[in-house]
Amino acid sequence: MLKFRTFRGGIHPPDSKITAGKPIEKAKIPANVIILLHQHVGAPCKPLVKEGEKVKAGQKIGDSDSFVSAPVHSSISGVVKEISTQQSPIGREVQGIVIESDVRAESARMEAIDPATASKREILTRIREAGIVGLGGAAFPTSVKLSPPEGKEIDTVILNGSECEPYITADHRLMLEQPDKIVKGVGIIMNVLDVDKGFIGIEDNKKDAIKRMREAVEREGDEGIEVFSLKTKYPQGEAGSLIKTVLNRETPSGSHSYDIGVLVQNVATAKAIHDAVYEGAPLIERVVTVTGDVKEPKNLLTRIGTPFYDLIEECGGFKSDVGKIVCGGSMLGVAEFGNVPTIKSTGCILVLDREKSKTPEERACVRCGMCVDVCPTGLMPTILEKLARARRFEECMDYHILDCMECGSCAYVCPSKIPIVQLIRYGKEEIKRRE
Amino acid sequence: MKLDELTKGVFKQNPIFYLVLGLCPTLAVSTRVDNALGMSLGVFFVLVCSNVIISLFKHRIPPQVRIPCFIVIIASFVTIVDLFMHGYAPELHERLGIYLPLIVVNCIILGRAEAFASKKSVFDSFLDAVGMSIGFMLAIVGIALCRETLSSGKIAIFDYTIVPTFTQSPSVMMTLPPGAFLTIAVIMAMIKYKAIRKEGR
Amino acid sequence: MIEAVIVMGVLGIVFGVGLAYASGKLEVHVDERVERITELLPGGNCGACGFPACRELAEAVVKDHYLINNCRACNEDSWLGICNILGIELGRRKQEIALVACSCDSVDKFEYEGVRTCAAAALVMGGFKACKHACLGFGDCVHACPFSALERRGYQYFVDLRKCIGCGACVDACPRGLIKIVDKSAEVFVRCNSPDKGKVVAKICEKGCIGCKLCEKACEREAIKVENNIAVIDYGLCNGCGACMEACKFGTIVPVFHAEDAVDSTPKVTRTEKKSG
Amino acid sequence: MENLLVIAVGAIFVNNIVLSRFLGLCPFFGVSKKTSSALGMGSAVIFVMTCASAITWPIYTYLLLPFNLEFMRTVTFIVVIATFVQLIEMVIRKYKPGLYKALGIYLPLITTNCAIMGVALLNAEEGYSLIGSVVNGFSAGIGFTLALLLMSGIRERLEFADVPKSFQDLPIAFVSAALLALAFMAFSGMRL
Amino acid sequence: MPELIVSPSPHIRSDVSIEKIMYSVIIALIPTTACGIYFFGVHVLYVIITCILSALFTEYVALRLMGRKFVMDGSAVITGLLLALCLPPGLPLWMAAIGAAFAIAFAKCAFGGLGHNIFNPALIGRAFLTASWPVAMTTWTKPLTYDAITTATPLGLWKMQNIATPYINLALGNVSGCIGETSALAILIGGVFLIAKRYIDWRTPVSYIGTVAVLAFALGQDPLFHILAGSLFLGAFFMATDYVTTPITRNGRIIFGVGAGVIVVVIRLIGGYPEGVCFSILLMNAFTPLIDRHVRPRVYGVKRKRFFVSSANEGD
Repeated sequence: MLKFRTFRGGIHPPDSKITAGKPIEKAKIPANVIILLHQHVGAPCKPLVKEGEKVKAGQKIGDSDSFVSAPVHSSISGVVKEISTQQSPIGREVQGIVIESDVRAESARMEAIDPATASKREILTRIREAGIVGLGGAAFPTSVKLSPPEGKEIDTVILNGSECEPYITADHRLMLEQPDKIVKGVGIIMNVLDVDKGFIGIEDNKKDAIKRMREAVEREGDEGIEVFSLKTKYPQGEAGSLIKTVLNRETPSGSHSYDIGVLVQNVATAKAIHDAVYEGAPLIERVVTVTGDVKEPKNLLTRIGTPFYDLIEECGGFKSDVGKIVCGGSMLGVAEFGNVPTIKSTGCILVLDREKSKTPEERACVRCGMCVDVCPTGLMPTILEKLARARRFEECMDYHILDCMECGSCAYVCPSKIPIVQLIRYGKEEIKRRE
Repeated sequence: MKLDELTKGVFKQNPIFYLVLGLCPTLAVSTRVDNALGMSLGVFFVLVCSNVIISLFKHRIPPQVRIPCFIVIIASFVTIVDLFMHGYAPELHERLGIYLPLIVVNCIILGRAEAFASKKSVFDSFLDAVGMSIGFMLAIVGIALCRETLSSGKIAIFDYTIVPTFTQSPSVMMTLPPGAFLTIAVIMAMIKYKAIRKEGR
Repeated sequence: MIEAVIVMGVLGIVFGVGLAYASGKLEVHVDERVERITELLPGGNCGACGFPACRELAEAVVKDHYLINNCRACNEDSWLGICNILGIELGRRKQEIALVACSCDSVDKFEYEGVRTCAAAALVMGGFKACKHACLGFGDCVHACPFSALERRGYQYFVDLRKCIGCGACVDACPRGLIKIVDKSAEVFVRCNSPDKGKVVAKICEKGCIGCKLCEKACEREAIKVENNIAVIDYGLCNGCGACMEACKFGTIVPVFHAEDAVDSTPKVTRTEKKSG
Repeated sequence: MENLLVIAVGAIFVNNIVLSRFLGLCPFFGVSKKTSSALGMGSAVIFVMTCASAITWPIYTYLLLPFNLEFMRTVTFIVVIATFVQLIEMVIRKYKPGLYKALGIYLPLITTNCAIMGVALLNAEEGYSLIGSVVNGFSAGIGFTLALLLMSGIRERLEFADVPKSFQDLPIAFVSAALLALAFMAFSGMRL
Repeated sequence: MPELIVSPSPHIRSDVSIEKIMYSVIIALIPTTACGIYFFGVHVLYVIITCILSALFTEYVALRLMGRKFVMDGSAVITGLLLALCLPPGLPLWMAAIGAAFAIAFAKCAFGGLGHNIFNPALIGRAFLTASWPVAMTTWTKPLTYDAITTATPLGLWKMQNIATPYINLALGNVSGCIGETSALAILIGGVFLIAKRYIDWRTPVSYIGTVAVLAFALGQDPLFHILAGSLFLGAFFMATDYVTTPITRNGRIIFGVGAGVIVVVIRLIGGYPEGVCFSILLMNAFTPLIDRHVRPRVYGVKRKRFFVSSANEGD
């Protein structure tokens, strides 16, 4: 009966997965890539190359001494054109290395290692050297995540294949096309952490993926891994909701999931770990769903650092008058204003036309309580929104404003179209600023 | 200058609409104009007498026990009014009920004693008291007029009908508590609306 | 009659004695200076002194007299009055005003939709102005001002120098930190806050400071210095001659109007009003 | 016992001291801005009202009635109540400064709170026994607190409301009181 | 490069809007309205139209006075319609007009318009009319006669003369009473429609009606009679589920329903009126801010349920 367990609240937006049936295509190698030196949570990298230097695809071009960090690699072979400040798709300005392609496609690889014989230290070093970060969107360095702090015992690994956001199908296609690599990746994670229980959570609107993954698990023969069918509901893929659903555990307010012995990783990350270990390939390409109002929506295997407009061009360009280009899904994504490059955590480029991009007119709150009903955290968004607007931040704290994970469910359902999430975010920022 | 002490109570610092004091009797007895008049006469007498007496003795009263002293003085005058009305207008006395002795705790009277009479000269206190009571009277009679008109369907003071019955089915609610709150709310909102309009110009 | 007197008398004595006893027993000391100081304080509860309300400051001032310097809002008279109450003498107090150091001239980099406050807009992709330091123009400072000294017209701000007392409430409200508290004697000020390189500024803003140092050369008293790509005036040295203003090619340096009837602290900017509301 | 229940229900609901008898309106509008201070004020009033009923009853029955001094009840009652309230005030000020600050100027106003005096007078008028008086005083206090709490809840919510300028603050409080009184008419004509 | 729009996430919104909800409520009220017109004749139609027009007109004037824009969002129409549905069929039109105007002006616009009112405007309108013109408000016409033969409502009959009305009449609406309250079945159709569309929460009507039934049964009354008679259904499905004036949390809605249920039974059994639905909802409306303050959902990852959260530290 585990199947029917779920988390509180949540919404059912139209899933709009128009690219679900489209196999992953290899994208063209772009003329230029921009490798940002800060694509992850933690310290930014320092460039290891100089302007004018030749680089190979897969060559490490940026690294940092800090523990919480991950190196970056050139995704194409070519020449370093410039190192300058660039706009990152998550809204920051960071250093970036612009590389001009030389079409020679020289690549650098590390040696493959056999996880059965290699030590944990070796595997962790490899994961770090391959520049692997959480590909689900958080971009937290995976090697750090796989080294839990002293005294924290991880007993379960959950692989997040729920992909609950509308439009995105990158993980879905990956699970359909390369299930074995994913399962092997989970195996490595479980080995490193000495865990014998692993779940792969997949929403039940992806029946085919569940089937493929179950077959792959059987082929692998690992008894500890279970494919878990999740109820289709947004935000199922959020770590807290996922843990609640799969294990019925709750992450206490203000702490991390490793505090309750759980590690959550994205399926794409598991695949990247597999590639780094078995093939020695650094993280230089990933699947990006280019969807929405483009002529031909596609799932593209792209080089990291490809400018957005190149990918949109490859999908036939804009269908109509473009309004918004969103990096990420429609619920959590960040709207862009320029031609930014993809980064490791970019799973989707969503194009919306001008009509859909217009923010609907905001009306007075009618206290319908829909936001309270759908909040997966159990907050009262309408009250938080009003308090934040009135700048009554101390009272916001009484209503647990800092526990909000900004999933956007409240703003989605609000019949008055109040930008609740933005107001809550504003309240949180103000509270942090005051501290 | 002196005139100011008199008129401020009537308009600028009207005890009911601006200071928001003495609401209880205002709302309770304003069901009829004659009740309101009786009440305001009582308040007039008590306020003037107590203000004068208190300002006379202001230097003799030790500050620690000033409030009890004020209250005793006020209570004595209230008792006089009570007995007087009982003797000469028993019907009105009956209708005012416990609100007549409750003049003693009318915030206007104690408030003026505390805020004004205990500090200013006798003559000023007298003028202040007269002004305040006139202001009180205007307010309470005004409210009573609204309520009685709407609840009886005619305008009449005592037995003199000014406007004969204009509707056969007047609103009973205006004699009830909601009507009282509503009347004062509307009047206050109207005053505020005018003030805002004036400021806007 | 006799009974009445006796009853009242007895009651009076009983209660009088009781109260007298109790008041001695339960005495709470209240400094009446607090009341008087509170009355003299401006009562805006602006919080610039570090206390949430004027009354709290008054309470603190009684204990530590010099805290009165914390209040930036009270005028000379009430300040002297408070000093009198406290029985102390302090020198002439500093008087300050707030000025908005941005000409609001930067071009937009995208169309912003969302909550129309500066603080919220600043959180979305670093604000919709091409200049990272530009005023966002939703008037958070106007709403924050406890003395209604700021006024917004379109994208420009006007400080009413008669009302402004330099309390700093607006400084706190501005997510861009554009508002500077300067000495009331200031005659000119630099209306830009961008430490970006001149090339960057020139591309996105017609009125921004590019750090050309022309003003620095024009100043005889060395009161204006370009530090970190932005001109900064030392009001201790500035005599308000206006030489820097004439030297500036971009109109970045502007006069502070002190005339009684001029509400504007900033001259009219030619740029047309874009959106408001 | 039946009798006491009738008194209690009557004082709390049917003849609510604020919404039906118009007593204690100053604190009702003054202290109803925040639920917490409303609760404090309400408990203070309950306490004072109960005690005042208990104290005035013997004075009225054993002192004033036997000597035919009924005409002096106004003076006597107010003196007794004033003394008592002042005592309470001193105690709270000494031991609960926070509460004292929250109640502000309204604590001294309990002295002149017509609700307390009114309840004492009503007790005398209705000729309740000692227990009846105390129950009446207590229930009237509960009724007052109930109305005050409801009002404070409403006004706290109104802080977010987009009330038209001319209705802001007191006028809208009066309108709320009117509508609350209208709702309380539910209990008119209730018989146990 | 085109100038793009940037706004914070989420970038999609559900298609439910205020207007959509409001007009769905109006649609849900159609069966009830039709029943009212069928049973009590064409005068009812005039009453309904008068109420709606008066409500719209008052809202327009009030918003103009406040210097705001008038938006036709359907809320005033609902107020007018609901008010009409809980008025006696034979009420003079001018009274209906005044009631609607009062409801909109004082219960809604004075508080700042839609979303800010504390009390349900339609019920305030009804309570105001009951308090103002008690006789007119308790003059009931007999159904299907189409002329003003005055009778008593089922609850009135039960209270004064202890006569119970057959269930079938109560369910179909072939009894005297307010325009929209008589046919429990018609109301149920509309209510179920709204619940199915998820525009209203089933908890309120269920806890409300349930409480009345249980309490009536416990006190030795006929529970079925008590839930079918009077305006309980109309109140439970359309008034107690009004968003603005009821609690925003699910538990709060249950408390609301239970509280209103208790008050209804108390008023029916010992109160001065035969019916108490209107007052019970108004009273619970007054309690709503307090319920909202203290009944909160449990926050994910926070163990203890904390009542009286923010008032804890304010005393000192």
